[in-house]
Amino acid sequence: MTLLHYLTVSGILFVIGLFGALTRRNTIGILMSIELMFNAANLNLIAFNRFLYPERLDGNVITLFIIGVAAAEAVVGLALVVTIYRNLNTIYSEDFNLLKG
Amino acid sequence: MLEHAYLIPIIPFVTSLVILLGGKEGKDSKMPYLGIAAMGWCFLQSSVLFFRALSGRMPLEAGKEFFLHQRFPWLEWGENLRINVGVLVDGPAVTLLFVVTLVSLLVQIYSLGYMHDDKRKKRYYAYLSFFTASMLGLVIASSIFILFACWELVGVSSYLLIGFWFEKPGPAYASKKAFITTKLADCGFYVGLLILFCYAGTFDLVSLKSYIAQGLLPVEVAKAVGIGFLIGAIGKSAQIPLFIWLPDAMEGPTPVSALIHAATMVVAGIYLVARTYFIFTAAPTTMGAVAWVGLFTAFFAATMAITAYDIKKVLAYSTVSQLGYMMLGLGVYGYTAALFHLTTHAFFKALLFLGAGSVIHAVHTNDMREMGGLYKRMPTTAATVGIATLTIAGLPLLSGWWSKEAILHDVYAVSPGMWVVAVFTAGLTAFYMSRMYVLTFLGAPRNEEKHSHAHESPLTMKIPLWTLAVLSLFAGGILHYNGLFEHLVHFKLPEGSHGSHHAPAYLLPGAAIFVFAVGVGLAYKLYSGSLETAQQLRGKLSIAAETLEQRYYFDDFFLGLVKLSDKLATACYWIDSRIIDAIFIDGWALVLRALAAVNDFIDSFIVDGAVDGVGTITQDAGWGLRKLVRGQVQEYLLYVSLAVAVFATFMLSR
Amino acid sequence: MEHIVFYSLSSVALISALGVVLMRNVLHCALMLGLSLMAVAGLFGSLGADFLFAGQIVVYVTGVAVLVLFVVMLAGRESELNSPQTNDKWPLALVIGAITFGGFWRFFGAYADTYATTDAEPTTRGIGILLLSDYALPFELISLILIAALIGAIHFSRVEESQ
Amino acid sequence: MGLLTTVTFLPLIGAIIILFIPKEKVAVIRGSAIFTTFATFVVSLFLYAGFDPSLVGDGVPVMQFTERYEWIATFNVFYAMGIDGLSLPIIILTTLICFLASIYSVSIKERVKEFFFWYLLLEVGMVGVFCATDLFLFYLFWELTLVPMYFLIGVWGGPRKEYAAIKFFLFTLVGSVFMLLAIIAVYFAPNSGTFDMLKLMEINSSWSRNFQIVAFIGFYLGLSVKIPAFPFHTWLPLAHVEAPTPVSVILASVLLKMGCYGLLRICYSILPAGFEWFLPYFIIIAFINIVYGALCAMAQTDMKKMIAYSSINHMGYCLLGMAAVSSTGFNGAVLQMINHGIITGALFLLVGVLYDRAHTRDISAFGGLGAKVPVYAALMVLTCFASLGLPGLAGFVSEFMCFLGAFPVWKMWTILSVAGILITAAFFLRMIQKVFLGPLNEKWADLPDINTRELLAIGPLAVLTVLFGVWPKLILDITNPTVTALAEMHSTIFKYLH
Repeated sequence: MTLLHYLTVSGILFVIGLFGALTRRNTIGILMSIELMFNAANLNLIAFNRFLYPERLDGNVITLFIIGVAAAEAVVGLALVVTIYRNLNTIYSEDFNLLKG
Repeated sequence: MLEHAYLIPIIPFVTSLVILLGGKEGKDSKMPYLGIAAMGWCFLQSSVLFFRALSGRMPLEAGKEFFLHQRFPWLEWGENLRINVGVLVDGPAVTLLFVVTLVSLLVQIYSLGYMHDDKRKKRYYAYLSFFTASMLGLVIASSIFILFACWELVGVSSYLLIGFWFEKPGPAYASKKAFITTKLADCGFYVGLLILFCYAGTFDLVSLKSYIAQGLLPVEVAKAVGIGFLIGAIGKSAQIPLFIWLPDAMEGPTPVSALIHAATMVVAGIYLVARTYFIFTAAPTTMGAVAWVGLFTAFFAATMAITAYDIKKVLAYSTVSQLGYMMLGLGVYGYTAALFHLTTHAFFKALLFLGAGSVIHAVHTNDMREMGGLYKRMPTTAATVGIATLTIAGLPLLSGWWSKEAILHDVYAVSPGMWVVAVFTAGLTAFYMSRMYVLTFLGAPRNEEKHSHAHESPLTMKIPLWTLAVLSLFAGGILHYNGLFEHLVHFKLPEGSHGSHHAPAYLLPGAAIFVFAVGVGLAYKLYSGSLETAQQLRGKLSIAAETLEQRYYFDDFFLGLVKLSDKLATACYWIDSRIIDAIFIDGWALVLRALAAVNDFIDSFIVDGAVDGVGTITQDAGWGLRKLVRGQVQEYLLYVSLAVAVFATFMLSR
Repeated sequence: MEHIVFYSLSSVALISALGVVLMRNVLHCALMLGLSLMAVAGLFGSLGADFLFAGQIVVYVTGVAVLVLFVVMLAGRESELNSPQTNDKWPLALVIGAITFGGFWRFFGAYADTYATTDAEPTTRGIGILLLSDYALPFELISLILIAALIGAIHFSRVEESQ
Repeated sequence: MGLLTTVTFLPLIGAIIILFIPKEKVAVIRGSAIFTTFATFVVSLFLYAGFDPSLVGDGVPVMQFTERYEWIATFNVFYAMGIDGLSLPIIILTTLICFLASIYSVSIKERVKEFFFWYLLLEVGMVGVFCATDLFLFYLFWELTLVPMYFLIGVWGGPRKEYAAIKFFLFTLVGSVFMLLAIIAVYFAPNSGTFDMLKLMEINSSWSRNFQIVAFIGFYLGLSVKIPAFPFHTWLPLAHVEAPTPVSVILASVLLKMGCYGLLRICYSILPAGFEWFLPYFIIIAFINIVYGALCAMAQTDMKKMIAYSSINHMGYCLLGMAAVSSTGFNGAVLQMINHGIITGALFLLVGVLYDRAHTRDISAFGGLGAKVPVYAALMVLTCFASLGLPGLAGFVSEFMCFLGAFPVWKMWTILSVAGILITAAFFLRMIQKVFLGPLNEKWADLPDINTRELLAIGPLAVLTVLFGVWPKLILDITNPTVTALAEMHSTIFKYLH
């Protein structure tokens, strides 16, 4: 298995996540897609770590951090979703247009 | 005793603080006794010094003209600049110490009776101690700077004492007037100090003296310094034209007036000139100025005393006049004579004021027209004041006679013309003093009610009176005997300054006795009966009398000056708030507005078209773009990712 | 063996990821997300990152995915199953995805011949050492962020008494 | 951490702590603010204890308690602090005044928390200005004083507080802009590239005279607003009148000193040729400040405004002393700064006491209070006399030294300026007469005398007034070596004066 294989998988995963984030109407869906993108990035980091600098572990550590941040992000994001749902009674992103010019 | 001379000013100073801060205020305060005790000690020490110096048992420092010169640096700065604080004890200083402590002690004892019912007794005694302390400091200071400091303190304590009964508007106003007037003069002193230090680099009297003796100080500078100091002295010693505060200062308690007039405040000016005599003698012009100031003051003050009916004002003018004599004496190289007169004058003037206080205490008025015939009611006062009156009027062989003769002698030596005026003034003195005495004590009572209430003062007031009376009678003679005082003062005339006129031996005493006799006689004739003759005379000379009563309009002049400065102040403030402030606030606005106008012109004719075009386009674009902004977060994300994707790919793949 | 593991895991990950973005029912999406994440965890394992393998499962699969499930149940609605879950921008999104992947591909190509030269070793000890030495500060910061996120989440989702 | 950093930032810690105290707990807030200022004062006394006045070099001042850390390396900015005999007394004055004014600040009843927060922040800026030896840092602290002052006047002030605050802010800000330009100019000057004041003092000889003049004008515009020197003084009376009492005190006692200090530390030391060029105008400004300020004070009916104008007059003495460019004049100027800080601080506190009771400051509204409130009257009279330069009280020696220094150089102007002393005496005595003497105005028949808290704030100042008047060596011994070296520093340029 070459590095290219892993990178390809991570690239596709990222693009899928991106697509989801751009197209899902459901806010929860957007959040989930973002999680996918995080995972793609993680996979990327670990693959590079494994193939290019196997004697070091920095990639792993940073991945760990990303997992932490992603978890935090998920928590906050979902909390926001709950709040929005409670206040606006919708979770569809096109219904939030407070920023409308 | 001698080496601890510094204690003399310090003890009363500390005492005043103790009195002020400790104990309870009130009529029954025991603090006055503390003040008297402290002053008693100072008097004891001073008189020991004085008598030892007088009897020649206190040695001068080797090769010097003083007994003691102690100093230590109070302020040091720069490379090598310093101001010392210290004591310089020489003949004049010892004399003044004796006089000041004596008068102060007597005044304090006297005040026990006089201020018996005052509710702020404690404060009064604190002020008295402070006043005396400042004066004593002034007397023995070795540096002119410290002398000036004490000089100012004397001023402020006189401010406090004159305004002691501050609830009344009169004293409040008078104290302010006294302070401001003397402060005006102090500016001259101040400038003198600046000039002096600029050239000589020291304030130490001894150093200065040797500096000037070596001829290092240019005459022009000495002149400037001398004039500055003279202005200071004019203010403090109430010379013309700055005497105006002194009559008003009578608003203070009478014992305070005695202290101010006899020993402390007003003699400070004379003492300053005496202390810095070497500067004056270095510039003969200033000597002339001193003499003329003295002569004018002596004469005009004496004329003003003629018309006054307020007993204290008469005494005030007489003080001014006598101070003029001293100044005159100093101006004609009669250093010894002036100091001699200062000493004797202190005794009889203190006595006069304390006597007047006794009278006022008894009849509760200052107006002599309501007195008369008081000798029956107050024999002690009448007798002692009588002695003082004769002394100041110049009855031969009393204290005043000796000192006045000494001055007149020196005046004649320099200028017989001045002497004529001075002798005439002596006659005036005899006249107005006798007039005062006659109006007060002799004749028939003019106000029966007040007369019947009058009573002799208590013992605490009588003791000072008698003491001073004795001194007035004999002190002059004793000091004159064998040149005792001359020896003490130890003054050497600068070379070439001796007067060239020699009077026939009989002329001087003869003239003096003549004017004395005429003055006293005239006064008795005019005022012993009813006042009608005097009133008629006044009616005939109404313009002159009016001028005298208005003090030659000096007051109006200075009030005008005050008004002028008030106007100036108002004008300044107007400028400040209306112009300067306006320039920096509204002015900026104006400038900006002008700039805006120019801008507007350019805009409307040149740039406007282009700007309008741009504006329209922008507006339209804005409206168009606005439609894109729909508040859809996801859309934004879309645009962002599109941009990032395109750009990143493009940039990285180059 | 290696190939089988890689391809199967990759396909699971990618297919379930597609499921996440395409399925209508959010509940199913969430389940798919869990599956995808688990597959990615497997990929981690195949790369020798044993600690992260465990971490991924613990945090993501059992943490985040479950959290998402909860939220879906809290905020989901039956009626939504009928309406399309994708907005009308999808073609543009597709283009963006294509461009992005194209960009990726240009760089990935450089690593076509990169093989792993050494055997994978256990990483837990090394990560632990790194975390407490070189990365001590970020580590602490992360914990701070987590706390903040936690508090923030509680604050946001709290029901106001007054309402 | 160095002692100077401690002194500077201790109030900041206090300020932050106050932020965490709930605003209802007014007593706790006050207590911690007073404690903070007190602690700062105590720490500044350690500076005094550890200071060696005799440590002076040849030329550039020798700083003590120095701290130097790289801050913004790209621009050669350092966090550099240090003090010499010039700054030490002013720092102690600052911390003392802040402490005493904070005691008095108990009278502030509204928005106490914010008040003390701004108050402590202001102290940070003020102390920092006197500690900084890096121009950048100096400017930073300088600006740091501006904002708290703006709020302190604008929120807790009198009826026209907004106007006063804006005026103060604009004046100082415009001045500061010029100062910033000058700082930048100095940074880009030949051989420069540094903000280090001490280094700039050494290299200025290579700068052209014209450059120094331009840079001087920039600095002068910034500093003269704070002094305040004519004609940039008009913000002062208004700001003083509108500011609450403790803020007035700080404004007069410390903020004005920043200008004078800057003149000596920057304008004179770094740009001697510019200073030399300006001297003939400088002496005229000093004269105007003295006489004109005093005359304006005489025209006032509001006590606070009168004292504000008297401040202008007193700062004129400082300018006079500085114009001498001699050890005498500089010593006098520094001494005058300290003494003015003490005396005017006390005066403002005293006026505040009266205002708190009577709610008016109109001089003619009173009368005969001397019998009613003897302690208060005594303190007021004492302070007024100190302010008008009575020997034995603080103001006299410093005034005299300023005159003494200026006279050999500027004879005419100095003699004319002596009139200022007379006018000062006149308006103070008039005020005393109208307020305390004469028959008691029945309206104030039940006016209470000064209370313990006020006495606690004013008493130390009164004591210091007497102490420094009787024994000015206390300050002079610290300042003299530094100031003498300072006067000698550019002796080649100013040689013609002496």
